[in-house]
Amino acid sequence: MAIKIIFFARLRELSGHAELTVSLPVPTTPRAVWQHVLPDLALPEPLLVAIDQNYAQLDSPVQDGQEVAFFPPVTGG
Amino acid sequence: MAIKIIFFARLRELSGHAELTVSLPVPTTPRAVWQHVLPDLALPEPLLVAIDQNYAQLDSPVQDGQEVAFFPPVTGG
Amino acid sequence: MHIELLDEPFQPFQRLADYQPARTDAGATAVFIGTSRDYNLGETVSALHLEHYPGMTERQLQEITAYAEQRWTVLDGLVVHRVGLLKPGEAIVLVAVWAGHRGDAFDACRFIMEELKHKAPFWKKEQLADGRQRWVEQNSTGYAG
Amino acid sequence: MHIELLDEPFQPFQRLADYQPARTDAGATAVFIGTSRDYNLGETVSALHLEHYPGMTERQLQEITAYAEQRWTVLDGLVVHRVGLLKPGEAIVLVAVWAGHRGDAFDACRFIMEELKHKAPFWKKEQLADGRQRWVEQNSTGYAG
Repeated sequence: MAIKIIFFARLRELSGHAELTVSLPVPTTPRAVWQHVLPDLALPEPLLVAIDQNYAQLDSPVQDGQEVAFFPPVTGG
Repeated sequence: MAIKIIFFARLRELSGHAELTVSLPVPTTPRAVWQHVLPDLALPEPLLVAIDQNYAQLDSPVQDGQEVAFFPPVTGG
Repeated sequence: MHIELLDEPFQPFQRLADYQPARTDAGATAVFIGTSRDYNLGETVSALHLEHYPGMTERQLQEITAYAEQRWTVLDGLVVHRVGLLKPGEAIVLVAVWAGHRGDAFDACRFIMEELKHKAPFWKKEQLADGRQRWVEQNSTGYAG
Repeated sequence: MHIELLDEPFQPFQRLADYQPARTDAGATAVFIGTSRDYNLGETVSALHLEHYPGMTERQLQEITAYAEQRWTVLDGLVVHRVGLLKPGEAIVLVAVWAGHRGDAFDACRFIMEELKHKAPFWKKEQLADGRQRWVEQNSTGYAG
């Protein structure tokens, strides 16, 4: 009944959210989740998306109880 | 008036010499040096040659006072 | 392979000496160490903050090393990555691969490092000498000439 | 770069820890260590004798590292090679390169190692478990898949 959303790095600052939980009709998508949470903020480019800690697409299906993460290109190492 | 000749590794065992000095008319070549020292032993294959500690050819010129080394492919590292 | 995230400074060569398997069949060891620098893009960097995605980071590193172990003939490996606040000169990442032959050790080490750079969810924020902070935008390719 | 021939065993990670320049501009360190194995071509090796051509060896290593320093942007390097009698598990060779960027460090380290394998006048003789001795015939290429 709930989807957990996490933002990292620059996207956490941009969105003003670190982590939040929303209820949405499922299946949904990361794109729809973003638009629901941040209706006034266009999807940034470049953008990486993970569902349950695996890389996914903006239009991949998201089910109830899953975790959706948005973050910029990674810069570790 | 003298050329120093050194053999390494398997070629030292094959030739029966570690190091010796010969007098030959110069300029000579590593090939002529080998034939002078080991008239009964054909040049082995593969064979590496150095003159004054720089890689050279069997027919490179050798002058008086130089050092000629014969050795098999290197296997360090 | 062994994977480790650390929020404290570590000495990579000491870590390697402690970890190194006492084996006599590993003819080749390839190691890469990434270190925090005191400059970037023409500015002096006084500290580096390394953020990561807990859980996904470990999962990605597992996947990368598992793939490397299938693709090359390797005997063991060690991947250590820092998180948190780093001072210039501190080690960020250590990747070591033990193999029978040097081609496998070199290739697997470099592959793990490149994959880590492009897939493992870490983000660097630089603290500049003048007090400003900035996110590092993107990792460069490691295949320079 | 620093070049060293040793006729005593050395601990490569300890050597690196001792040598490592205390610098904050070297973002990348690539290291290769070659170790004496206890087997080769299906036979148990109990010791390895490393012969070299004194003088020419140092000269070749100087030439190889000088070329690498011109071709890649590197900050420092260390090459250590054993000579004499080695037991299985002992380090034969250590090549370390410090650079600003990882592509330079990896490429220069691997180049030095390949060149050393094919040009530096060292020869290995294996002492087998059954008492026989044999010369190692030829070094393999380091670019395996």
